Amino acid sequence: METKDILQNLVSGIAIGSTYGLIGLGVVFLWQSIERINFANISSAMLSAYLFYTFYSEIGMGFFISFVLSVGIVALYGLGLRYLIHEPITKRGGGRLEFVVATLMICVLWLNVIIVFYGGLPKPFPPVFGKATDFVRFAGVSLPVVYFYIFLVVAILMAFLHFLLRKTLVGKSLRATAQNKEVAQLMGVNVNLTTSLAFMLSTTVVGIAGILLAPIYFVSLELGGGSIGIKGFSAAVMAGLIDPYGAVVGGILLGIIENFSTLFISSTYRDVISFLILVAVLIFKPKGIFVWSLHRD
Amino acid sequence: MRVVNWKKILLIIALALVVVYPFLDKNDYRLYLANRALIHSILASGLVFLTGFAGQISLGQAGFYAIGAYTSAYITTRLGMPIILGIVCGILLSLGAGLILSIPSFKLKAFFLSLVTIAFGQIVYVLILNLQSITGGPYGFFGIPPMKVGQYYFDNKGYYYTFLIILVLVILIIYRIKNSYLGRSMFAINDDVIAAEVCGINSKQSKIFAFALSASLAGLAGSLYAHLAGFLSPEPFTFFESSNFVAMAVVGGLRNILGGTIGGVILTFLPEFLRFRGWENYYLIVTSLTVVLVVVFMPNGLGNIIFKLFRGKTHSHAIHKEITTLRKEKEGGTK
Amino acid sequence: KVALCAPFTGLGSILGDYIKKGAKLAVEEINSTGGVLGEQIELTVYDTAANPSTAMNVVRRALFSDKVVAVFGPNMSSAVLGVHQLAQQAKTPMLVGATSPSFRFTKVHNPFLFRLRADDDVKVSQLVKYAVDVLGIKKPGVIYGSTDYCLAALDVAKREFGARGIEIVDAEQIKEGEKDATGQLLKLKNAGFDGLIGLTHEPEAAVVVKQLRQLEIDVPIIGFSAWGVPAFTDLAGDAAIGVYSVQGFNPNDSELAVRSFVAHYKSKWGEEPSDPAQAYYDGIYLLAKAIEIANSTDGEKLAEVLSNQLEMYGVQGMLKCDEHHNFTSICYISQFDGESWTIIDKLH
Amino acid sequence: MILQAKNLTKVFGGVIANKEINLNVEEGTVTALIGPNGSGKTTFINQVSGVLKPTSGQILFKDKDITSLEAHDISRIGIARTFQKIRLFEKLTVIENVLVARRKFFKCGFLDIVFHTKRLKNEEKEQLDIALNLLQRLGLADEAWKMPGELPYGKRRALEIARALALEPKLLLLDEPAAGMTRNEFASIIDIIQKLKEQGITMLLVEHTMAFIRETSDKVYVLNFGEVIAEGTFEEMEHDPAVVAAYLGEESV
Amino acid sequence: MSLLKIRNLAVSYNGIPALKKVSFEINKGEVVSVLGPNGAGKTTLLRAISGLVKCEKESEILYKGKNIVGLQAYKIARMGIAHVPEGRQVFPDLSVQENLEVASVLTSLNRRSGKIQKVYELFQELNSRKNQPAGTLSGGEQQMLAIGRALVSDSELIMVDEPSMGLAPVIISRIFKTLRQIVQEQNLTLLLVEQNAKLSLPLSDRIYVLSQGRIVLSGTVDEVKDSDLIRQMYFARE
Ligand SMILES: Nc1ncnc2c1ncn2[C@@H]1O[C@H](COP(=O)(O)OP(=O)(O)OP(=O)(O)O)[C@@H](O)[C@H]1O
Ligand SMILES: Nc1ncnc2c1ncn2[C@@H]1O[C@H](COP(=O)(O)OP(=O)(O)OP(=O)(O)O)[C@@H](O)[C@H]1O
Ligand SMILES: [Mg+2]
Ligand SMILES: [Mg+2]
Repeated sequence: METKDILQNLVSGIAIGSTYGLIGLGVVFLWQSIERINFANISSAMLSAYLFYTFYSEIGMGFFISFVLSVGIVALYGLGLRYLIHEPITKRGGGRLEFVVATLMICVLWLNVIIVFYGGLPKPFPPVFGKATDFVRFAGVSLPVVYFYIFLVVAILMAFLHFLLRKTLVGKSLRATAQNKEVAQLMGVNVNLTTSLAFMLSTTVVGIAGILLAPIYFVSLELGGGSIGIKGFSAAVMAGLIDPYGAVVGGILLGIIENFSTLFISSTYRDVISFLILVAVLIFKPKGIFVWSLHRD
Repeated sequence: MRVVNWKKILLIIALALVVVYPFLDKNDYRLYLANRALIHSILASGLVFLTGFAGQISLGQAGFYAIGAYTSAYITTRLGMPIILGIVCGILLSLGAGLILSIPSFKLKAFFLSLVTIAFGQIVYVLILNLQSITGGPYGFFGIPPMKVGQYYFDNKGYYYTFLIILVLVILIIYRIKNSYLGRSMFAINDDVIAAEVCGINSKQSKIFAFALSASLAGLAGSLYAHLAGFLSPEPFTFFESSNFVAMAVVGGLRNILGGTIGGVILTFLPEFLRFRGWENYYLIVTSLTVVLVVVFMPNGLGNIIFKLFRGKTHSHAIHKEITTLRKEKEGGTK
Repeated sequence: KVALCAPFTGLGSILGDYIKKGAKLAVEEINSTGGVLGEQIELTVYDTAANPSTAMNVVRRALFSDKVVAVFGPNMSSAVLGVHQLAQQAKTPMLVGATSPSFRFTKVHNPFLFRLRADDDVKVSQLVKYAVDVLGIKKPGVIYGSTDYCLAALDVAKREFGARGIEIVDAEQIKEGEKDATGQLLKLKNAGFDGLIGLTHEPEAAVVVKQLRQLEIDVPIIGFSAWGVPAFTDLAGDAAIGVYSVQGFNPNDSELAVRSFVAHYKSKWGEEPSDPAQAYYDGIYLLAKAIEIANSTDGEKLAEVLSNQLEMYGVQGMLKCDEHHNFTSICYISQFDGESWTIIDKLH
Repeated sequence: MILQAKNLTKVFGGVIANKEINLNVEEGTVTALIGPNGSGKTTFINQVSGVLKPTSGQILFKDKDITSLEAHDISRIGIARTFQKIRLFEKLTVIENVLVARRKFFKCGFLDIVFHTKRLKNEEKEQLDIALNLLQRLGLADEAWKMPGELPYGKRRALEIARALALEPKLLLLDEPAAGMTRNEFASIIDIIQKLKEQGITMLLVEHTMAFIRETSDKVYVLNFGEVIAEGTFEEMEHDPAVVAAYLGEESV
Repeated sequence: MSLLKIRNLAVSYNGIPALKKVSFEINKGEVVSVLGPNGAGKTTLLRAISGLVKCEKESEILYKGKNIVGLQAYKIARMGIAHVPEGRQVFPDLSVQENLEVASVLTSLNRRSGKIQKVYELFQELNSRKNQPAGTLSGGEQQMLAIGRALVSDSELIMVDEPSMGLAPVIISRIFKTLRQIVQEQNLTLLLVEQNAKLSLPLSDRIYVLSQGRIVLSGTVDEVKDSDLIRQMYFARE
């Protein structure tokens, strides 16, 4: 095998892995701010992609307006999740598991709603990030243009979320709220606001991801569940749900593992291999690969 | 002397209906659904035990279900062994898988664990697809023999009673475990592992036990399904099926001994009853919406509502019947 | 009263829509001209969720609860294999569009089971023939999906290449939903393939051709029926130019019957039909004709008529039940030119 | 000697929480462990009870090495503890909290449970009685059927002690049993401790209330920065200049 | 004028009353202690003031003349009431520094770091653990952090629930000295719930004794110091 091919495989792995990381960012962010795993969040990617498709390709609005509109609607969707799902469940004494099940079912719900309105056929995404045959070539390696947009956005979002969570008071208040809502209030944190912010920002991040991923995943049901959801989730969990950087690195690692197990072992068993590695990582580093500090009781 | 207890009468009528149902309804389709509902109930009861009582999460239950199904199918069809052996092997193999899967649970907290179980489910699914010589892969596995007693090949009626008896036994056993010191230990671990350990409870053992039991029940359900359906294909063993099982447990009520049954029955029949004319796209929307609404507005499940109707109030979970009576004695004594 | 069982959710939801639209068009046409034996056809649609286990539920419902005259679908071969015995048990004809050769009459002997499309044995054989004879492929590389549909095709391809003394240099799998085929394609390249045989579903087909272009691997590409549809070319865009495919139906066929069907379909649904739409459209007409000939809706009589007497001129030309219980074996070899599929050859 | 710690060391990342601690507890006595905040007292108790594994060193219980045993094994051989930050089973009733700790006294097996034998029923009844008695002794009889969340702080402490006693331990480790109590409330805890001592239960306790230590302890160990800086009777310690400087402060309480 | 005035404050849990029509007031600059046996309702009182539990209808809590009953907890906190809750509730996964920063939300920007620095000076134990997750601190260290959080906020009224719990004697005397000092220096008002009467009495201006949800005794320290109730409850063995 030529080194050029191996390099190409590596680059493709990083590229596809960064799409997992992009979804993982939303997962980490929500976990850090309300300690919940929200499967309905995955739907935001699909919703924003379909919305953008409708606004841009079907109605013919401009790129910018379509983008803002679809991401804005998805942000509101986050707010809806909070008030229609999270709050009522918490109020009636439901825990995390109930939340997981409810959001999983919302995920299924959206898939079926999309089928009713758009049918099951994947739609081609308009070539706003370059055409299907536009590639950037360098050093014998090539990559579709859209990935450069993805890298850019991943870098920006990752840095932004990290900065928000770790460096700003707002972010620290978000995390404080997740850990002890009552005491956070005693500190004067507007828990109401931070919770809404947490939901809206996490759907927004995944919503932006949806539009960027659509050229690769197509405007399709796949954006709303199934493998990308599980892989985004894995990316976040590999990093211990702690840090946005971790989510991206976790995603990229997953992408590389997948591509190399295809190349060197077997394309049929690539999922088995990457999942086994994931499980092994979790067993040997139960809090994620990037977490070293020991917590006690 | 006493006023007629209409609730009790209603309960008896309901039970009687369950028992004679196959003779009342001649519709083969509904009876078949009832059988699937019973299978789902067995599996979901295991999940209620695992999640509601032992506090562990599994989003990979379809994996055990598959192991049970394919094992029994293989042993009876390819090796020509008796069905009972197939079922026992199905249970044993998924029990083994459950034991292995319980290992990560020693170290991992809830959501990390749920990912491991998802991964387990996916791995099993991929293996079914690719181990074609054993599972038939995507073509499916055909010609699985139906159950029989002597010369009587089971029809849907035969299956109904077999499954019903199994389900009742399963519930009885879970009920007894729940109300024993074992159940109490599980609730304690669920609450605070370290405190429980310090009270002399081996949390690893408990987790292994919980995983093993729920995995065996899933395996049992799977092998029953294999013989009921007569053929297998990979599609019923995906992640969405696993989450559907969890939904059954939650809709029925995670802390309710009958939660699995209630959820299993409802979520088996609901989508089928919603297949009205022209609803081929909408029925799943309605089903998932129903689950969402139930979870959001009754996070304790429908089981609790039904229990409340019959009891007037729900029992705080681990309070034993004997303890309650004893308590009454004691209170009566002091007054 | 007729049942249509097709996938509207899950993996196969791509097909469900076409199937429903084709069947509905036929039902409306027949009903507007007075129905069959003076009665209107009532089409009930059921979702199989592309899951044989669900298919089992709905077929049972159609047969035993709703007591339909005939069942169309399921459209998935493994589901057909799972449920066809129910049709036999209920003595009700089952007409399916699934294409796997595994349930040919010669194999399962179910007198109530009929197929509305050319089966893959025929199509893939033609594909291989074309690949070898015309395209001159000597070292074929295969990329295939993980469903029964793809695997059955893979088996036929292996057999046919083998029969021509040609060895497949490498076969790689891309699972449904995967979006990166770099590893697979590099492996094929390293195996030195000189032509790609595509046996995957539409989205993966699009991924594969895009990445072939990206990696600048220049070999002829020929895909089986899932590659010869707009769902693939829409997604792949320019990357699909030059791809060959073997199709069961091509809306560009100049036959009068095809042109009129395409026109009707377009005016009703506002889009072009694809082969499942055509297959089930013809299927409904077949059933209607059979009922008229049998002058009854009795299942056994219908099956008898369908398998022995019926001959009908449909969109696909002459439809008649052969020894495999297939009604047609017409297929096309076509090439995509960036706009539509140009027919290179029509084979019977 | 019922408990011996030999060169016990525990390191967290860069923090040395326990540094070569040598500590002995005589059977039948009450030994106190005091020291400034963060000096490693809780860490010591965590290691003895098996909640934390030592970095190095040895723990002997009745001359047997228990260093590598797990928490549940340690509790079964007769070491019970309470927590500094109260940890009750919040979803179980008060009586069930105590019953959980009676687990090791059940002799019935899995089959007894499945067949719901007479033996099991009797055992459950027996254990329930014992648990109720324990609650009575700690003044919790009226609360038996409440949830722990409904109890005020003092009673939650008492419940934790009751739960530890339910294990019928030989050695009881108490981490700040009197925190948050009024004087006459902790007088009742002192009573309990004295009664337990009479029953032959050995105790190792951590407390910051000197009056409490004075009344209860036979021997005192003083920790500072993870090291034992002094040991002796309370009176000796009270006047040890090192202890006063590190822990008691000039105007000792 | 009184800073905090409470009238007919009643709270019950599941229908069981925990506070029964309690009335009292605190003037600006005062230190007031609340004493009482376990379960008397002291914690409940503080929680009611800061809006963490619902009060019955007739209750009135006037802070600077404004009724704050029914306001959300964070709004009450923003009006200048700090509450150090019982049982050292730190944010376990936030570092010590971050815990203090979150608590400084209400402090004006330019004074935040100064105030945080002050806390580190007061509790040197925390200074060396700035970046340690608060959940891994020792019990006493957590308590220091909890008190420290109240000190970094710009609140006028500070309510402390059992500050001495779990602290070493040296630290306790240090804390009480500091409290006395900052009350005087910054003209703060302090509401203290403390079991250690020996410590809290010298610091306090006035005292309320709660028992079973009612105020059973109140007055200045000198007035009540020699009462039987206080002697019996707090100095029984001395
Ligand atoms: N969440 C709750 N649910 C039910 N009852 C409660 C709850 N919290 C407190 N109580 C009850 O309210 C009463 C007052 O409790 P509170 O915690 O205010 O007492 P306290 O004076 O602070 O006692 P301590 O000195 O032990 O902290 C107690 O009888 C307690 O049982
Ligand atoms: N997991 C951990 N990671 C880092 N440091 C830790 C960890 N656990 C404890 N420590 C540190 O070890 C030291 C000893 O803690 P320990 O809880 O034993 O103190 P203690 O003597 O019980 O104090 P206190 O009287 O305040 O309860 C503390 O300084 C604490 O910060
Ligand atoms: Mg401590
Ligand atoms: Mg209190």
